Amino acid sequence: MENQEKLNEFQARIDAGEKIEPKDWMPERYRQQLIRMMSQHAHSEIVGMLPEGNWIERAPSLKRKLVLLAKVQDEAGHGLYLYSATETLGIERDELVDQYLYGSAKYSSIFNYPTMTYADICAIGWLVDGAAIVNQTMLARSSYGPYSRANVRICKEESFHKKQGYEMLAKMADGTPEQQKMAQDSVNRWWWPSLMMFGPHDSDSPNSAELIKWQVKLKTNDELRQHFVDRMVMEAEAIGLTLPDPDLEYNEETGHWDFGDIPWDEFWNVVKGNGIMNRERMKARRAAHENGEWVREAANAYARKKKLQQEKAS
Amino acid sequence: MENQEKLNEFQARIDAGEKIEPKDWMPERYRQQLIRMMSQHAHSEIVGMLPEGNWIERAPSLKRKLVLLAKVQDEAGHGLYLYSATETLGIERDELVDQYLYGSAKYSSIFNYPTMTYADICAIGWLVDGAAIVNQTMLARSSYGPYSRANVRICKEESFHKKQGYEMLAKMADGTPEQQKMAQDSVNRWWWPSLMMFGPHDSDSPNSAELIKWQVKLKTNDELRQHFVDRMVMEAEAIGLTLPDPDLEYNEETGHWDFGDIPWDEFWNVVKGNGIMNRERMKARRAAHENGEWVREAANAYARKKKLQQEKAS
Amino acid sequence: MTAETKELTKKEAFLNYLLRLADDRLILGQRMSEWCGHGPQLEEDLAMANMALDLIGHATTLYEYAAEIEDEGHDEDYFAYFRDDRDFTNLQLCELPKGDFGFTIARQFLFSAFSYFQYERLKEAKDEQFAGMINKHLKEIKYHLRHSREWVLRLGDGTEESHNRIQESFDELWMYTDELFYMDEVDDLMIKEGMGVDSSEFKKEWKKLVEETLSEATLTVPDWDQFMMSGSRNGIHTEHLGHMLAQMQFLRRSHPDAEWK
Amino acid sequence: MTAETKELTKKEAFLNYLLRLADDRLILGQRMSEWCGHGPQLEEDLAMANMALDLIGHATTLYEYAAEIEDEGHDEDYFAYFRDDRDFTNLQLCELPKGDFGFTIARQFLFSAFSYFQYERLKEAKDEQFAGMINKHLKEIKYHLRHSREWVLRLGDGTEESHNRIQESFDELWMYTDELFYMDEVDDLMIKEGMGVDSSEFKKEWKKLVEETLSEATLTVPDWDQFMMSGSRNGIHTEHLGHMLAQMQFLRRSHPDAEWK
Repeated sequence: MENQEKLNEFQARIDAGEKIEPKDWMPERYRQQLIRMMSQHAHSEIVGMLPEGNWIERAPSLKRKLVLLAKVQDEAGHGLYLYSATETLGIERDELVDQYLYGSAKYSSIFNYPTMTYADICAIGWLVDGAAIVNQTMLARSSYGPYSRANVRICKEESFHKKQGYEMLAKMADGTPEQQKMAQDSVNRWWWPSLMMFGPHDSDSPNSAELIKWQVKLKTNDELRQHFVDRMVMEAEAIGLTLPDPDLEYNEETGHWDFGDIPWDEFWNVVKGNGIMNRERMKARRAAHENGEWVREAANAYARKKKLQQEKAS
Repeated sequence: MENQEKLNEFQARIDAGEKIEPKDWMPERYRQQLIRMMSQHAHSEIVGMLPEGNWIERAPSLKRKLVLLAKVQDEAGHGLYLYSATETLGIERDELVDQYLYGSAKYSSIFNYPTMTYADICAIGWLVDGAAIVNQTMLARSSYGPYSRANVRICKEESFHKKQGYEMLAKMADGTPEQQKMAQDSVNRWWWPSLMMFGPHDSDSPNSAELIKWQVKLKTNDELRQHFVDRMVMEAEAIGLTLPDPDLEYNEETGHWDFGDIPWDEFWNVVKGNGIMNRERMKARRAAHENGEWVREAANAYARKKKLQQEKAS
Repeated sequence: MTAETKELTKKEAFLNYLLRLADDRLILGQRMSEWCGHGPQLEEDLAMANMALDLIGHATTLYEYAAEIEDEGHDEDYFAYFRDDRDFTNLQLCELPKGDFGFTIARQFLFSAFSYFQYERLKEAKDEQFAGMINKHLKEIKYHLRHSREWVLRLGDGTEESHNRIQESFDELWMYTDELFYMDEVDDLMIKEGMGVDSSEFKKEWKKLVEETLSEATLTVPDWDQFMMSGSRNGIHTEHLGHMLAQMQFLRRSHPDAEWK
Repeated sequence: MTAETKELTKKEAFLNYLLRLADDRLILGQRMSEWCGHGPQLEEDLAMANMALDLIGHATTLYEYAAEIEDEGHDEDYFAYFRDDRDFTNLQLCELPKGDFGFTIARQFLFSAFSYFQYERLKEAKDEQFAGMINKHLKEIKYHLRHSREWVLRLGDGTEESHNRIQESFDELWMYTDELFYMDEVDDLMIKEGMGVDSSEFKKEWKKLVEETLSEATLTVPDWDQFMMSGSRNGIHTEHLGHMLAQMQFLRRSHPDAEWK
């Protein structure tokens, strides 16, 4: 079978560490999995602007306001080049946006938690961007060229965001009693959700094996999660904050930190769209899209007119 | 001429201090003048809710929040019975509301100034309600029965409002340096506009003579204004606030306080709809009216259904 | 890294109980007061200002008593102005933005119906001062219930537009209703002391009133078994509360030494 | 009861001049940042976050210099977080709610066009540090001007709806434009010292750019002779500013002793 031959050839390229580029042949399933993952990644960058945008107006210093604005700007940028990268797989951004606003496409459910205090902004920088980096560092070595390159770029900026969040959280943990309380409270609320960002246990993750075979992902959810936990335990200690897991314990044998049971019920609930802010996020994004329709239409109409004028002139 | 006879008879009743009641004969011009004055009074109560409503959310103590809410509630009530009183002249409330939202009917231009600080709420209570009371105390003796009675009731409540505003302003004038500054600043901004509430100089007030002849008004604009100034000078002194008029001086001869030139340019500008908040006020009221249309329609539809059901049942 | 739980004292439970009642009313009253000058008709401007006044008035009395029970030199304003959103224990139901008139009415109806059954029982509390204020507020709650119920009927059985609008509001609000019946050790202790009510006792009655009203209003009762929100009694809130508190507390906090009563 | 006026010192004038420039940018940037995550398309989310960042960045630099000039131990945050709305001297134009995308664009265009002409002259100011920062910001202002101008053309000459919408926005904004050219003794002294610009010098150029752009966008230039707002350079504002400041300053003021940089 020619198809099996092509598949073998494809797998050989993957195994040899070659990057797959848009014009290369690829299995339809590979394409579909990438579209799903990449667009979900893009949607997440976009929705991620909302919980952070929630604190721009109220940021407690001009510097912090600028930092937050720059971060949100970066996220819009990530969204843009992730959509572009996804478009190399032969699907239009409009369709992708439609799938997530009105269809079944997902975004990272972490953004369905509310940012209740300014410390949440710092905790997001540290934990959520921290988790994202672990994931994206791996994805930067993904077999699909455009996605790999997008993640290289994203990782660089995310590292900066994580650093800023961590530093400010450290300052709060070392600040007034109210600041300390706020910082610890944020970590208490964001710790488990950040662990959930790596997705279900490997045993409950049906796509994993295939994605790893194709080197779209290079590690399993549980491996990534463990890597994250090991790192965060040290970082938390360094700034004097406590992670809200009484079962956290260093395992001499494995050289890793063991941790308690993740509240999977909550995870599945939030994934199903039952997060405290889920409905609000979708409402906000749909409103943005729908209220912007006249603007996009105007831009298109104007571009058509100008094109016509140019054609006539030439 | 019968008409002249009726007019004479009407004037004689007025001169004898009798009240004119809805069913009594009255000159068309008397009716029209009253509709204009009374509906303007009603509209003013309604629009007056906006600058005060602006501070309900931000009132600095629970007590002050309750006081402000009660005041705004009273104003809605005044609006309601002033509209009812106006309806006795054979015009529907809907039409009156229409005239002011989309036509040329006016409301007191004092409400086109913004309430910039909480002290403005106190200054409004003291100066604006204070001026209104001077006016309404006179109108409580107006020749038209329903208007006269409405004003009796209104005056009672307004006096309470004025007292509350004055007391809080006094506390601020005796409070922290910031409170003192805020209080004085408010008085500086509201003093001249409150003088303008009595309308143009008698010489520029074409309706005055007629209204006085009919005892709709019992005093001229300038008389009322002088009465107000005399009173306010004393009250300002009592709480240690300065009125922003370097020409204020007691006149031994007249027994009154002389005061400086009123900035009439500003007055006419604001009357013409050029107050800083004029457009916003109209926008807010029109939006309230238009966004409420489906509610009023539903209430009417429901009432019709219920009536029909009752008729069928009986 | 172990979490220790101290035994709840009666005083702490009562303080919490009062604050939960008060927070609901302050936050809902604050939302209601946003209607000032923006109501669909003058009569409703009056009615809504009146309900806001009642709600915030009740909150004030409850906070006053809380301050007395707490006995740490705070006054009622302390609880309203100097706690942060993580300290507020009001229902998420109460903090949601006011929405359109139908949304405000639907929420008020659900809340007032609950308050009615709750206060009918709470008025028997074994604390004279507490029972006294509950009894006094009950009269006003009855009015809120009647007023909002009548509007549910008018809007539900009014025009097609009003029917759809208020149906949508109930659909949106539904997942916030389970929290009304949330109980924890605070309630348990209060019930044991003869001071609190077991809300599970009247859940059926409340549901019946709600279902009958919606049915009379030709509305569909949303699915009771859908996912329900939780957490507000422990200070978990939507992002809306923080913005509201910023407005509400700003002036007071900007001048902590000033006197404003 | 007589009012006394002290002679304005050069230092006071410069401080005021810097604060006026900075306040405009902070308040407009704050409004712009409200678009975060709510723009009509991703490219504009990016562009608007970028403009907000520029504006607030410029304000920060100006406040820093103001603190240096004032020399009373304040920092840039002091001016942004601890002054009240009566102290803010930003144009009313900048504080108006963000409106729809067209309103935001129309305002940005009017403001950026003014800033462009103003900065083109200010960059020659006889104060190296000041001229230096103006020169640096000018590059970004040119981008704001180009970006907003292009959108004025697209919306004005786009569809009927977009044409009508942005026309309405210009109509609404018009009465706030005269204040751009307001001058008083602060400006006079700054001009005298070779540090300020006489805005009447480029009013014609500004008008021309505005009129030509509107005309190219098939829009009607509103009446220049209508009533124009005034007062903001002396701290007179609409009711919108207070609400914005409550949000902006709340957290910072709630914790006056905390460090947040």
